[in-house]
Amino acid sequence: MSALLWNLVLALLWGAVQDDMSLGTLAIGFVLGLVLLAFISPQPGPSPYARKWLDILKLLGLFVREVITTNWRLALEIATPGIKSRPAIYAFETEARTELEVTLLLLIINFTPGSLGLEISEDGKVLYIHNMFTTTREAFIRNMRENVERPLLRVLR
Amino acid sequence: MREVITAVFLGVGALAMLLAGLGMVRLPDLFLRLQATAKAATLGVGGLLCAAAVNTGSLGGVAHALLTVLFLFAITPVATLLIARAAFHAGVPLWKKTGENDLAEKYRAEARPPSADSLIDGQ
Amino acid sequence: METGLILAVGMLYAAAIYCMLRRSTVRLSLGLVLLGSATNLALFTTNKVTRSGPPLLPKDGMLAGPVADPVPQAFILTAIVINFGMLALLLVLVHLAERTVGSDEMKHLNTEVPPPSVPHE
Amino acid sequence: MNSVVLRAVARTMTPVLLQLSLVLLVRGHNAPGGGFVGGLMTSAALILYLIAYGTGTVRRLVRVSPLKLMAMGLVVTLGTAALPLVTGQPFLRSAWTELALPWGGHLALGTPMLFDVGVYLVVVGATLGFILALAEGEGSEGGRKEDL
Amino acid sequence: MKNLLILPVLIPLAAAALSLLLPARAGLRRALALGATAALTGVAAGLLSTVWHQGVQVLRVGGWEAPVGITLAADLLSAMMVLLSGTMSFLCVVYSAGSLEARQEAGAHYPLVLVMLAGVCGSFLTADLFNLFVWFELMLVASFVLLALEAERERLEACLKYMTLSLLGSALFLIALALLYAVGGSLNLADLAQRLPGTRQPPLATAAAMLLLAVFGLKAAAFPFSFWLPAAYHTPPVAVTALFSAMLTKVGVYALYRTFPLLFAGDLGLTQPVILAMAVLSMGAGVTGAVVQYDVRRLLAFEIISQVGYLLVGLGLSTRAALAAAIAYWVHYVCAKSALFFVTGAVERVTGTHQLEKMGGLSRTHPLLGLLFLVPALSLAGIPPFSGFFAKMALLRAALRAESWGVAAAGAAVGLLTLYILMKVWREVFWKTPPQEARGSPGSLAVLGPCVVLALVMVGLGLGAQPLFVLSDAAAGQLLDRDTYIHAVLGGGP
Amino acid sequence: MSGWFEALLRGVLTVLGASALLTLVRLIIGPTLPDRVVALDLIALQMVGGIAVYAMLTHEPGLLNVALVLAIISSLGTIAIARYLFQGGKGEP
Amino acid sequence: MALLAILLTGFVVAPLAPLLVRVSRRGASVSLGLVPLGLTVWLASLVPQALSGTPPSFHLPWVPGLEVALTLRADGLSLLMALLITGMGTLVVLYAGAYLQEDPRLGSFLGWLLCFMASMLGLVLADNALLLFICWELTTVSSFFLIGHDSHQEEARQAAMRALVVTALGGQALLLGLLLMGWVAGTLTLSELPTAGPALREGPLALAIVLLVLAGAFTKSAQVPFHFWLPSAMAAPTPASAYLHAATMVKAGVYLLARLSPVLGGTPVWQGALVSVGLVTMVGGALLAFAHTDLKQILAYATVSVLGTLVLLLGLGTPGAAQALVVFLTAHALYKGALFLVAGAVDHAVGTRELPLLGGLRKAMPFTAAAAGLAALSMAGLPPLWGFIGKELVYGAAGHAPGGWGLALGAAAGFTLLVGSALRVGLLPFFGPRSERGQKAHEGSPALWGPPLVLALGAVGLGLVPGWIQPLLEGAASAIAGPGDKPLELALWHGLTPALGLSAVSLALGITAYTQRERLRRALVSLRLERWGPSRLYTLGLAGLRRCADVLTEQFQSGSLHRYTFLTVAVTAGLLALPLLFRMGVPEGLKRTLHLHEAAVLALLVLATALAVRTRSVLTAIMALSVVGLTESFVYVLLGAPDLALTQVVVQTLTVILFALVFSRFPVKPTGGRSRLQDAALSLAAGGLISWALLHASALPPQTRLADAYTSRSEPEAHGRNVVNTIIVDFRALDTLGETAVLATASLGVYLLFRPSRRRKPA
Ligand code: NA
Ligand code: NA
Repeated sequence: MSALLWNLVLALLWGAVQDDMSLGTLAIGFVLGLVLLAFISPQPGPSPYARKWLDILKLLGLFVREVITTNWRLALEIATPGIKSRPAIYAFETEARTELEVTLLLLIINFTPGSLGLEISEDGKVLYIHNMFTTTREAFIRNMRENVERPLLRVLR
Repeated sequence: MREVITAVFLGVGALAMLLAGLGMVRLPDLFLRLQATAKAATLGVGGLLCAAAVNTGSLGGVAHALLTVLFLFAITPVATLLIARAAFHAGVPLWKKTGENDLAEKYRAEARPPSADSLIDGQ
Repeated sequence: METGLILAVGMLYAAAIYCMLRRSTVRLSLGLVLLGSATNLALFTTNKVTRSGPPLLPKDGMLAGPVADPVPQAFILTAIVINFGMLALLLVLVHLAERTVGSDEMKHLNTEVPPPSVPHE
Repeated sequence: MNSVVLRAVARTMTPVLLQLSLVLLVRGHNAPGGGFVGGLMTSAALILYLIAYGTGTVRRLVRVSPLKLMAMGLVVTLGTAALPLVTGQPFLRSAWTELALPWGGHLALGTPMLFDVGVYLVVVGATLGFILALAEGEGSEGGRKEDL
Repeated sequence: MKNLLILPVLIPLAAAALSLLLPARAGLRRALALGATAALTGVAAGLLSTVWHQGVQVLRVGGWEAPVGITLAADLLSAMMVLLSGTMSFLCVVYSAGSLEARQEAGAHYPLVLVMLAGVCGSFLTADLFNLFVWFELMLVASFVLLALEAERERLEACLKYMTLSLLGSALFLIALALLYAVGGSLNLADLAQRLPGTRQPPLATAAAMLLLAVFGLKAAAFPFSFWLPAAYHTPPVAVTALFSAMLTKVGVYALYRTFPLLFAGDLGLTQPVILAMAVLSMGAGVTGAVVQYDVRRLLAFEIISQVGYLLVGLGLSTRAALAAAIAYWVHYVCAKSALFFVTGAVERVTGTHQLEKMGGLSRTHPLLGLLFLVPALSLAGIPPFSGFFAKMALLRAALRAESWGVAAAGAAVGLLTLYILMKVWREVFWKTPPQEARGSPGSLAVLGPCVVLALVMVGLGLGAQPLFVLSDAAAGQLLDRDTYIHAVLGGGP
Repeated sequence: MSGWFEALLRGVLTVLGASALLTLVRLIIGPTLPDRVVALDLIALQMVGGIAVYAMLTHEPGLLNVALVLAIISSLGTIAIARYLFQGGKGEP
Repeated sequence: MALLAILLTGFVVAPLAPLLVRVSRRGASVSLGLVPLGLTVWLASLVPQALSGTPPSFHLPWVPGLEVALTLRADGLSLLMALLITGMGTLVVLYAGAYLQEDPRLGSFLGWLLCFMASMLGLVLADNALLLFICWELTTVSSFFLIGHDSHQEEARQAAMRALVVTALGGQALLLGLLLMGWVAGTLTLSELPTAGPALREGPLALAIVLLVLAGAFTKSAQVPFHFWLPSAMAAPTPASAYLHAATMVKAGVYLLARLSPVLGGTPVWQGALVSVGLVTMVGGALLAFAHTDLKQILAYATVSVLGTLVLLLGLGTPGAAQALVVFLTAHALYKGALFLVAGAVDHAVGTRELPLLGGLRKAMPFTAAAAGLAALSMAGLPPLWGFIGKELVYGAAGHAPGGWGLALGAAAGFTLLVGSALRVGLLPFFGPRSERGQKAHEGSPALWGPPLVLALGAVGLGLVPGWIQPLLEGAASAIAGPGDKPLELALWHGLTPALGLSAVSLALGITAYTQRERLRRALVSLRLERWGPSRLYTLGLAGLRRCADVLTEQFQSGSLHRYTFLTVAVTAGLLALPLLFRMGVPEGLKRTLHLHEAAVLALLVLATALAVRTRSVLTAIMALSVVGLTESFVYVLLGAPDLALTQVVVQTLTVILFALVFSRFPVKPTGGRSRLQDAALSLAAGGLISWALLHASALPPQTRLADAYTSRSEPEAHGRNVVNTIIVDFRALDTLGETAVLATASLGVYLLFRPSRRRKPA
């Protein structure tokens, strides 16, 4: 977290010395700071801070891919006659533990087109997910696990 | 240039919104329609707001647009959970072609709250 | 827009009055909400400056073009808030009335009985 | 256990909303906003909290009872309004001062802003009063726990 | 000291806010209310004297000139009404102290009364129509709560009905304001008065006048708009009812008096006959309704409608004599009606009921109560030498001289019926052999004191009627002298 | 502002309007209350989008503020409805 | 000044009466009796001056703006009446002290009696018409309390109400009449009115004035058809009856007519009304007296008859008639007062006033019997009593009038019947066998038999020595009809005149009527006059009023909020339609451009509203309302009002939350659809009218004066760029102040109504 703060301070410094606090200037400052912080590391390879950013980028990538494909399918579904999808509701045992993790997981799941969290069990371990374009239960759970849950938890932990 | 980027965002947003509207009419059950709004609308509003953010270019504009998207992102799932749960309790039927339903198992054990009857609202 | 809006306002009034005439406290409160909306819009249509920008002055210098009349806006702002307060009060009354007589129908609450015809000179 | 999500969202979003409401209050004199909307937004933020955590928590959070908040607001508006009477000025006459900011520029401060703060307090107190009264009424009747 | 004009609003409002901030103790709230109403009465007396000596007084709130800012203006009528409200509210507070339970006193009764008072005084003093709307609403909301306070079934019913019609009235009020703003470009009374005559669309102004007539008629409980009143007035404690009768309906009448001579004086032909018709219908409908009432408070409530009719006669005729008579009638009537409510309250405390059938024999057991009832009752019926006689006679005289024979005849006939009704009450309450033994006591000095004071006022205004008529005549003169008011409100800088 | 861009903005507004009317159809036909709530939520979002577009059309970035508040508040309304109206004051959600 | 003192004394002493009674029951009436006695003496001392041509007068302004003044004037007529009032008053007060000795409310009775006396004095001494009216109304009020003295009896209460309603009805008419007179004549001073006589008699309002004044006088003086209140007023204690209903109050009407004779008299309407009504009343009253057996009832009807005679005399309007009037008036006061007091004494002694139950009391009650006999002879018009002189003058006046002897014959018919009544009242209780009820009867205290005896002896004395009162009577008569062409001749013997012949005949016939009294009575009773009489009319009138009130209440105050709302809207719409539909055409210059997205917004608004109205489910309606609210705020965005949009959207959502909170708690049944069509029609009409008005408003040229002022001054003077905000927190901050108070009060109300203690209240 402190690294992020440093990054922000660097961005502000960048803007302040140029006497230009506009959004573009600050953004450039932030990216430069990020690059700096990514390389200032005692260990070899990318710093933990940079790794975090990479994880986030990866998550985003997966996410965007998912958004595009399923939205496309959704669009086709709505725009063409007849409904071809066969929805189902699956219980999904999550590995997320903390409140924040569960919440964020759910947010991500919901933002993923085609799947929608409908309920969480009382102990918070099982998510019930409505899925629009499923083939099998196994395929769905695998997809959730690998393309949504793991990348998210990697970012968070 | 800025107008072109804006136009792209606008196009995506408008299309998503239109789809959401169509979906509301066309999709056969509540949960599918929930899907449509939760995604298409978020995408649509996101697109339109991003267009506005790009178009104005001011910090305030961007902040407003981002804040709005962020908030919607955070709050919509919560609403979805509450509505879905209420719908189940009320016995809102699923589309007949829906496949497996794990939630039905869960709810079978629970008693349906009596007050929920009033929710079924045949006009 | 203006003309269409005015016609819509008339329709809103009709709807509001119709709701208020429905003999149910709940409908009555719905009617009052509609009445508030209708009235606000009616105030809004009074002066013929429409589709102009908001009455916000730019940071430096004067206005570029015409702006909407701020006066009805100030009135409506006041009216909205007052209406909201009244509505909250009304809802509580409706609720208490329902609690007391077990119905939202006005007639069940009625205690204004016809006067007794006592033969007095 | 949906409340997990609700609470998490409420906890993160309420401060944002409160901040936003203050923005609306402060800049109302120059941009859309002002005491009313600011106050209403504050109440909205607290309602989100209420939905997630129940009325008791909101009461604890606000500390002052809505009724007192309202009365305080009234006293502020009335006081601001009556202040000019002391100097024989007309009621509600506004007074302005320009405050030079250390980083340059200046900030106009005036009694209308204080007046708006009074309005803000009244609105927060009043709307919160409505909601709390009704929500607590609901809680006590169904005999259910206050928190979700 | 122009700021004198804001004090009648500020004092009660500040006292209300303070009593909510301070601990909820009966004594504290009572003291605050007593102090505030007494101070208000003093201020009002000062205001009246200032207006009498120096003419129309004006306060440009915030220092903004009309019509940019809101202007408060006090002519004789406003000042008289403020003084009357102050006095009545003081007496009502005293009466409350004697008749309410400590629980009620420690509750919101006093703050609500004060808020209502602020709304009433604001309505009397403002020279801006939208501001009038705001004060109306303030007064209304306080009265709604006062009416519903204990949430018993009857009170809920009464409040729901009152509230529905009132809120309908508020909506109509705003439509009227919208039309007036469209026609005149302002809602300042003086500014509008100046601009309306030259407007391009006079019928639209007349439409606004008609709406205002309905709105103010609704507040005033003039006949076809009076339904809420008998439904509402018999449920709350007497202290509240008396206050309502002294203020609520009167504000409606005042608004008519304020606006019509000023704004629609040239409009003619249409509003005047409508007002007269309303006046006569109110007189008749109210008194006829009262004939069959056996709930004493409901009976008095019906009576209010007919008395409002008398007040409207002045406006309907709009001659100086008629206006003066109506204003004098107004003062008399507020005192008489409040006194009647107070006394019936004491009677209810004795008999434990407000049903006429269940009362009786009080002239033998409580002769003082009898006397205290008789004075306002006879006064209200226009029996000499009490205040009501001169007021009613002046009104009839003005009606005759305006050659409104029907109005004069109606006035006389309704006077007769009023006498019949009130003496019916007398017969039932004070003469009839009581069907059940009355055990209660009429109450302390705080209950009887206001009755005595008002009885003395009525005798005083009868035997010494001249000053009241001089004052009313001057007030009527000011009402008809539009230019002075317009000039005072618009003229000059702050 | 170029002509095509303004035309596009108006077109988008019209699309949003059409979409909102479609959504209103769902609100009207229901058949269940949750269906209607979902439709209402969507209409609010369409208006948020509409405001954003209108802000561009009129060069009033200040309107984005309204869009933000509308988005926040309408979601809050949906939650409150779901929470209070559906639960009927009973049971734990 | 003396006059003022005389007037005020009674009013000042009256409230002291209850206190005095509390001090000493026996002494009170004696000491109070000194007051009228003293006034009598005082008044008597004014007689010379009164007759001198410049009568004593007094003037004090009271309410100049209304022409009300304390103007007093004591001419002959006034003084004669005043002396009657105080003289009778003295005796009645003394009598009442004894008569009501056991009554716990003697004090209040004496108080009202004195109050009445003072009012009556004021009435006759007033020279200002409105002062006269004030006293007139005061007599009405005090008589109400005197009649209703025995308030535990339903009969007394009803009688009091009757008298009040009838006389107050006349009072209202009189007031209107007097006000009209004052307007036409330009003065309300009675002594100045005759100069305006022509204007009053011939102006366009003459008829109205005469009819209104007559209505007042006829009700007060119990003329047919208003006479019925008088017999029922016999429920009053006898002293009150003697005083009010024989000697004084009922004469007020006659006095008024006499007073106004010089002003309004002489016109055909006046004469015709007075003569005809007087004649009918005279004969009718005398006839009805025979139908009754209760002493007081007989006397009451006989009084009605005499009042008719007096009115008839006024109608004749000649100086001779006026002379007859004053003589006959005094005669009647003396004998009728005496007879009433006798009736009271008998009642007091025997416990009944029913003739069949009375008889043979002359030995047990010799003084009373003597008083009764003398008074009855005076009433029967036998010489040498005062009544005889009066009657002769009446015949004479009638004979000399334009109507001629027809009138005299009519009068004779009346007198004939009166003779019969006089004999019944004066003889029957005292002669014949002693009745069972009267076995233990004995003479009461001197205060019970003294006053009637004094009055009866007065009748004898005046008859024998009429000279000393002649100047006063002449003065009184000339105040009515001007100085006569021949002086008043008060003698027992005028020679063999036609009048004497008539007297003899009527006496003979009267005695016959007396002997045939039972047959006559039965005949009258079998006619069942009360079924058709005005008394019945009065009852029917009240019932009609009640019925009318019932219907009105059912129709308008039915308790149905639906009806209240419906009527309110309908009336308002009607009012609005007057200018809108009849004075305005189609608005011109409306803006008709409508973009597609705007059309969509309006469609949304309209459809959502329609849904809110149409749906049977309240929850759906709430959803629809939300859409309406959202659309509204979008309209604000479109039309340049972001502040409104913000506020509306937040308020709208909070409203929905409130609805959700409230309606989550009770199931709402779909409501029934009574009178849908009617309601829909009204709603559409109202909405249409409002639209119509707004369309016209929007067609007007824009008003930019205020808007320009605010936009140009907002930043430099109010230091804000958001003009709406500067308006609400600075330019028009007072609105905002009030508005926050509204919100706070509403919230306080919600809190109060919903606090925990209230919530747990069982249903
Ligand atoms: Na604002
Ligand atoms: Na100011």
